[in-house]
Amino acid sequence: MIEAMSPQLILLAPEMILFVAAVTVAILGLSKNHGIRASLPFITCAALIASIVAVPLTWTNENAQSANLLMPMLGRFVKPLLAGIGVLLVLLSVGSVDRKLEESVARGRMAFDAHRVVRGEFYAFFLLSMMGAMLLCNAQDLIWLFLAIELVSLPTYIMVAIGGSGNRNQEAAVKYFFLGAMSTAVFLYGFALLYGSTGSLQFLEIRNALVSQSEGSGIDTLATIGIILSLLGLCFKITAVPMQFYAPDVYEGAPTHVTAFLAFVPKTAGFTAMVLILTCVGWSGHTLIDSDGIRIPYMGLPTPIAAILWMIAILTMTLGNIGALLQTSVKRMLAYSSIAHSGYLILGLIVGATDGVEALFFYLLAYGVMTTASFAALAALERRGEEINSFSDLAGLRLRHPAMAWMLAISAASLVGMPPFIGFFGKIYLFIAAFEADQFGLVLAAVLNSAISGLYYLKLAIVPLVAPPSARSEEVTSVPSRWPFIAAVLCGVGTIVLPSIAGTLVAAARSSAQSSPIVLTASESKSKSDSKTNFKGSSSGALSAAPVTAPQALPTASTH
Amino acid sequence: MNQELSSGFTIASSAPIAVALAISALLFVIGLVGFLCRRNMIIMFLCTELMFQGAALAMIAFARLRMDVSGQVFVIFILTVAAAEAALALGLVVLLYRKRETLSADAWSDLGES
Amino acid sequence: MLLIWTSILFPILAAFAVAIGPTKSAKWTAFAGTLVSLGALTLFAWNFPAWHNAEHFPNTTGPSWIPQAGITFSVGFDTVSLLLALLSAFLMPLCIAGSFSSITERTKEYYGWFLVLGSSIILAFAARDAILFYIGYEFTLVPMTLIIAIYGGTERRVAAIKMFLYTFLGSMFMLATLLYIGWEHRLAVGAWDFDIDTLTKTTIRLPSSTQYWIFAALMVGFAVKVPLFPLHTWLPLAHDQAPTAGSVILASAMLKLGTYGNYRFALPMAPAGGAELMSVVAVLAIIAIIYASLICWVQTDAKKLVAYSSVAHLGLCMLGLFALNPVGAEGAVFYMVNHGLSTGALFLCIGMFYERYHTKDTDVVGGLAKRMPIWASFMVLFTMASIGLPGLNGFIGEVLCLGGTFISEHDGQSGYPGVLGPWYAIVAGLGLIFAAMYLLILLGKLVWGPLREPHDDAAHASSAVRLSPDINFREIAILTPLAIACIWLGLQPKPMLDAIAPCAERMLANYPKEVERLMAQSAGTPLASLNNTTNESSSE
Amino acid sequence: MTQLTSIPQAIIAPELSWVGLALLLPLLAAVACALCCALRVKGKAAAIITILALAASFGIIVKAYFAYTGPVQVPIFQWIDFEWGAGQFQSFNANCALYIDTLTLFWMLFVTGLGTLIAIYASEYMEGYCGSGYSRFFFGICIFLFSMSALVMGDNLIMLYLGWEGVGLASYLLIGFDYARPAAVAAGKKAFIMNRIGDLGLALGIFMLWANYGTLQYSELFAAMNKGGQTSVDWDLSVIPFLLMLGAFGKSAQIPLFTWLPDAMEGPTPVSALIHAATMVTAGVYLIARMYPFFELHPEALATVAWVGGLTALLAATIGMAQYDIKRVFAYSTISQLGYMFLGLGVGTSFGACYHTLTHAFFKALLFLTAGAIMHGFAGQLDLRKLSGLRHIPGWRIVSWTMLVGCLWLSAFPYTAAFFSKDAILLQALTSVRADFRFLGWLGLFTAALTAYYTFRVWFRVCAGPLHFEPGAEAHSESHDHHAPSTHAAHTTAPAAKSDHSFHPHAPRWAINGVLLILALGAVVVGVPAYNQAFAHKDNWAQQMIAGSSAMQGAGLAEDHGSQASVEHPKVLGMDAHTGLTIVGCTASIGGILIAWYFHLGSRKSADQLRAALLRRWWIRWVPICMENKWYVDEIYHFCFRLPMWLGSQILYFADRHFLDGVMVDGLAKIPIAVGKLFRPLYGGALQGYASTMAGGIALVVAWLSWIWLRGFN
Repeated sequence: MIEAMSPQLILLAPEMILFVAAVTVAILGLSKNHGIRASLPFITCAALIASIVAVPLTWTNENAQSANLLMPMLGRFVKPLLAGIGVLLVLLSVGSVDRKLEESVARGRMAFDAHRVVRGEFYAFFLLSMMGAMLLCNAQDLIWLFLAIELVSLPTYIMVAIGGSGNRNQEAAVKYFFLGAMSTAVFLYGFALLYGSTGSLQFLEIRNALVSQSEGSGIDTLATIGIILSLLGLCFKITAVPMQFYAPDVYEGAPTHVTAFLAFVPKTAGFTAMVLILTCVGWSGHTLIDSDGIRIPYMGLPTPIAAILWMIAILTMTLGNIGALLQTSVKRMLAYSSIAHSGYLILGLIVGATDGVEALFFYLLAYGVMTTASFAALAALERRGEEINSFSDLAGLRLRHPAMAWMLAISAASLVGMPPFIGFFGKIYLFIAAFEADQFGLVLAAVLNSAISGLYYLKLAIVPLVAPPSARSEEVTSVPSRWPFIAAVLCGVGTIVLPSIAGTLVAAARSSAQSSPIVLTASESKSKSDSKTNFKGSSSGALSAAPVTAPQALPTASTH
Repeated sequence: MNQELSSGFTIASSAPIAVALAISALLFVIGLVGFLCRRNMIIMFLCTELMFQGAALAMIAFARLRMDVSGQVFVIFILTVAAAEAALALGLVVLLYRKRETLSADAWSDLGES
Repeated sequence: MLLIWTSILFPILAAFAVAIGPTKSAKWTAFAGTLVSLGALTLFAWNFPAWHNAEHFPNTTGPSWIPQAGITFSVGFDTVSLLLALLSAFLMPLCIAGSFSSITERTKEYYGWFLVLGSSIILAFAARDAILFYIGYEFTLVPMTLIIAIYGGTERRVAAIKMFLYTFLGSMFMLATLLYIGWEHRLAVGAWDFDIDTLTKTTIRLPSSTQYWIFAALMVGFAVKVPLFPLHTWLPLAHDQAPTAGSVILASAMLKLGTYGNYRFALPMAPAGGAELMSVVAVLAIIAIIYASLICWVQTDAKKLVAYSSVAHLGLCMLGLFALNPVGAEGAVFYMVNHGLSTGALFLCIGMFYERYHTKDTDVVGGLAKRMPIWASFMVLFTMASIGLPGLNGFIGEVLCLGGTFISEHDGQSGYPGVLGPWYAIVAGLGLIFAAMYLLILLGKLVWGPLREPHDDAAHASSAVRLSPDINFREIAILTPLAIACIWLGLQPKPMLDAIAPCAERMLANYPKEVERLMAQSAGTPLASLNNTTNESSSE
Repeated sequence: MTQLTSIPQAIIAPELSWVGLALLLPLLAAVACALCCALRVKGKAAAIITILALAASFGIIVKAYFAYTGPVQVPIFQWIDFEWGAGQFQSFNANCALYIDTLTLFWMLFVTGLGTLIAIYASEYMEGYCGSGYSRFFFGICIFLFSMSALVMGDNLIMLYLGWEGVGLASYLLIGFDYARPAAVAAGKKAFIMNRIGDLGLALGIFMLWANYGTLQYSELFAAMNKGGQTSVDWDLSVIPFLLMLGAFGKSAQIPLFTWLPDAMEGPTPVSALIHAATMVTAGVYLIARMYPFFELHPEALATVAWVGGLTALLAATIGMAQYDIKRVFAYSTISQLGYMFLGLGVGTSFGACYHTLTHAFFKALLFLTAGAIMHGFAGQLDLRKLSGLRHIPGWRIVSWTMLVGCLWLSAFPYTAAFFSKDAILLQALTSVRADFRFLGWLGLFTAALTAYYTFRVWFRVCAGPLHFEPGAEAHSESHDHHAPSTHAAHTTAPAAKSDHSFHPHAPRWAINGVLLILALGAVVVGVPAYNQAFAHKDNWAQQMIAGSSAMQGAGLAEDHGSQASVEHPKVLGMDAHTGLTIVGCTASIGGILIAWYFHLGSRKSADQLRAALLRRWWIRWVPICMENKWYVDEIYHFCFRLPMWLGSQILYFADRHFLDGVMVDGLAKIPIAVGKLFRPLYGGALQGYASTMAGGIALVVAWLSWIWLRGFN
């Protein structure tokens, strides 16, 4: 049955699994039986693991070829990454969704009332949002991109609202929702302008149109504004400078396991979307095969887009790091740190082509593991039923919860870029990519910023390990369920062990970063109408000519 | 009316598309300004809807210009997503109203750095 | 190759064993761990083939770690790095034995972190891949910060945080430069490769302006670790607050990472830039000598005094390195080893009397010769060693460093013209007088003179472990190997000097040409004649 | 440049390595003493070991003297030895090897000889410390002798430097022997630091030599000089003699760096006798004698040496006249006699200087040991106002008469050995071609008179005159823990009581008396070569010894002058040089003695009256005051060097802590936080606040884009 389905559909197998799981989880959430309700997170995990397994099975080369995607191997790396971290994020949330209701039902104080139970919906939305992020990788056109992004963000608004108890969640939800809606409108408008100037919604056609424009007198202004607006809209997702103000409040307000989710999944989705859009515009590293088969180097991002991205990167890094210095609340500080890390990641975007994107994905992997480690350590602890928030709660944590204290220290060390941990290798590889594109200024800024980040990450490491226990930290107890503890330990071990397989991870990231070569047939500049027809033929032909999956040798030394 | 679109897009020559674009930009800006100024959360949501419509109008204008149906398909999807968001927004607003008995967005500002 | 990896990884295994094992046996497992690591290294050194040539052994590149970035697991020693690794491996068991009585709570963590520190230091010395060196170099910070922050003195946390951030900023500069060098190599050859020798070969060919910046940035990165003059303020605080064993390892092994970094990276990789900047950096080294010696003179706290003295001593060591001739370079490397031995021993002695009197202030406690004669004799020996009394190890390092600076004039006939000159050596020589002054004042207060003991004997009695008034057998067993090493190196430096000689000459291979070019530039002779010499540079 | 008579070339003679034993034995003895100290040996084992070792090394040196054929280089083991190129300037070798020539033997003879004698003396003198410091003392003595022999016998300048610092360490350890007394510790520290300043001069001189000649071995250096020493004009060659001079003056306590020697008297007397009178302080003279040819590198070098020597002699003599402590007087007299030796070297007669060193070593050691005996017997009493008429006490006659012999020799009484050695120096000075040397000669004569005066001031005060004495401080303090009660009369009397019957000074036993007699005999014997030359007209043994070595170049000068003298018969006061000088010398010393007899034996109260009279007259008041306060040299050093440096380092320490660390480092860390506070209000918490900032950001970007578009357009 699988061969019958067209290649595009086969590639969507993981999403299908998640969707089915979402529906089942939503329904099971209403069952009276406590056991089933308790098992919901594990069903979600099972679905995610199934989707991880599905990817290598379905995402074979031929499918990728025939799927006519802009970045054929993108999903092969991003989807398992999302699902893998997703499993850890689910483990974080075990036992904390609907906790008060479940406890009162368990103690018999309240009869089970299907209307009030939220856990089922929470995990359903979790899976839906994850599905949205995965869909993004298969995007072929702007509509698909828009729908996937909305599918990622809408469930998150709800998860923030229903994830925990207390009015701080609602405030975070309202802020997140409204600002999210505004940013959606912005990038929608961007898409509209882009469509206007290039005349098509298909990525490949947009790319060809933009490339032919750039061959001529450069990308016209409408397209530039369109791209910039869509990038700014997506900056909301990745908490980059103009749009990052919501992050501290939402990360602090939302329950810790939801914050962990927000810190990773929307960010990955945002970056994947930006990669897709910028691939349309075309980086310097793209392989251009003109009519008689000669590779000509493409001169890269038009200056206004590159300049704005450059500004966004510098400002995000600096504001993120500087903002974090003043915080007394741990979650707020981690929010700023995730802003800072987005700044480093934009570096990968600017470098572009295969090196930048590859470094971006590898750093995303590293970032995902270490941020989830720190949030997991926080999620595994609580003080009088509420979440850990201020540093004084963590003072002298080593005495009562040594494992969690060490996990915090390890994640802090990895976040700051201390060598043996994965964070260091992420940063190193990012800097190497930046050097490939002669971005010395950016590397210097990143180096300076990670030195500044040392100030607050050291506080995060030293306070639990060395500071004497304070009155508040005496009352810190571990969360009833031990799964967050296991997730934290898993992430901690991950940051230490992953570097040993860094080589294979980088290779996987490299293959996913390949974008299909731009083919400029002689007839390209002729009228728009007939380009659509011969385009199909030529592109598929060209594709077979330059087998995408062959691990490409490093791009020829770009002109320096 | 199928003008050849030279690579350089000149606004002046094709009046109707310019008018449509101007209106959509206007819509977008009005939505944005309304979103910033009005305190009431429902009005704020309506303003975001307005911004969506602005984008949709621009999309339709370009579809018309390009004689390409995919623009309109996109608009349909925009509407559906706007509807989804409306449902979600109102659910959220009701939840907030029950908590704070007010619809003003300023009630919700105790997070953040004083 | 296996022996190297055992000496690096075994302490980490021992650290796990300590973490898992019972508290009581923690110290002995740690001790055994360090002994095994030392044994592996000495076995490796025993049949080390490259004692008399400048080659690395084993010079095969190891398994690749991140092939795309050219980072490999290649380890190998040349004589200089082997000597320094042996020094740190030699001091590790002594430190652990030294802290048996001083560390009473959280002992498992302490020994665990100590073992990790030891292994990362040896990794830094053994690394032949720039990034692997950086990993070893950088990771020493984490255990050191924790050791100081947990087991240190009163304001230990401030000292630990300052040390971490200061060194972290410095090493970040260094990382950026290493990557830039890798990038220049990538431009020249086409692929990323971080092997130190290949990087050196490409950086030599770079234009002198780029080399200028590379040298400056590397120098800043390493100057923080070797505390050169303006960047040294973290060291006295760290030493003052660190536990005894911590400050021994900090003084004798970690500071050597900075000087070794200069020896391995800054000097050989940027000869053109180096030649220009050499006089500036030498002036800094001299200021360090005079400045730190003067400050030592007014110190009352014994540990701070020895800390500032190591700033002065390493200033002289760096001066020897900047003399750009074999005498200076060999003297500098010899000085690194000696400084590790004598200053490490001094810290151990101070630690021993601190354990008994719980104060480091020489105004309060003094005249211990009466109470602790054996300790006093060791103290006198090690002070004389660090003053540089002939017959002990300090002297030879000092003589060679000063001698090197002396003959490193432009028109020196030693075949290695340099940028310094007799006046640099004369001013640095003043440091010798001050060295005698402040160390003797320390000796005069601590050892000689009437017996002064802190009157609050309660502190004396309360120390958990009742220590005999004079140093007991364990402490003597710690100090005797150091004393023997000091005397042996003082009387028989020849084998070590011969071992260092080829490496020093190889490191300085490009400098004579660069200095002549610099002189020609400054003298305004047309560069054309010299240009052809630079591009067909000597490729080893 | 006077034509250099070539210095005989040393031949490598490994078979003479048994001479190395003279170097090795003291080291082994030192290790043995250290073991005794560690094992807390109670008895006098350490003394016996040391005496045997020193006697054996003396025997070896004597055997070497008889087996001596010519200058010999004996390699023992390779110490610092490496080269990086073939060229002359491309190697640095300083191996542990010996350079034996007549100068070395001349020096080693009296060093080991005196060392043995003084070790015997010390074995009894230090009985009091038997339990607690005895072996540590002899450890110091052995270290000293090892370093001294390394210094003298060393084959290259680095071995000399090793010995140089070694003797500095030994003097530091021995001065600060009684470490309970802070004064002793401070004196030890002062000695070491002053020496260290001198050592810096020496070290720089050595480096200069190495930089210019490429080698540090005497044989090669002299070979270079034989080929015609370059007295080039460029500064780094001509500065070498001055640097070596600085080292010599530091060690031999000359003008700039002499204040440490009087304070070094805090150490036990055998130390003062051996180290600070006979052997260590002569190291400076040895250095200049050994490196004599290099002092030709600068025309004025030798003149400076002469001037410094002459002025020091005068200064020290003036201070010596006004001291009341016997050991201080002898310390200043040592400085003054050393001044003479440097004068001799400066004016060109290295033979005169070396011979005077020999004679001085004997009689000064004798004087110190007698002072030590007095101090030992009278419980630490050394003030010459409180001791009188010692020779009348039974058992003290040997001490008094040997002291008389010492004083006669010191004041250069006619036809004593010292008279001839001082005469050789003054003859050379008075008959020299240069006017300033002649002036220095007359200055030396005047100082000789002063010397005679203050020497016999001590003798007449202490030994002659009515019998009266007061015990020193140690008798009345409770028995020192390190002074075994047995040696002192236990009964205590009020310190002020003048009655002498209550305190019986215990006379020195055979060890001290025996050594004193031998030394007195030695002082006489040492004069024999001079008597041969003066009366039997055979040439002087010492002159031959010096002539056969690198100091030869100096001796050559003497003959030239001698020959010139015979040609022009330079007149001294109109008479022939030799006779003239003898007459003047006799008048000076006898005159000094008579004046001392009048003031300190004839009418003692007239001395006090004279002093009071001088103090009354304002224009002469400063003379006695300055003399008694040692011309305030210590205070000057304190204010010119020590105080400003101490203040400077306090300021530096403050700056390091607060400016460099506080402002720079912490300030740097505070910048990001300050900037962070700047952006803080943006995160106020209001939803619309965030929305407006975001919208502002977007508007900014779009505005910038359209601005570019417009600019691009027109």
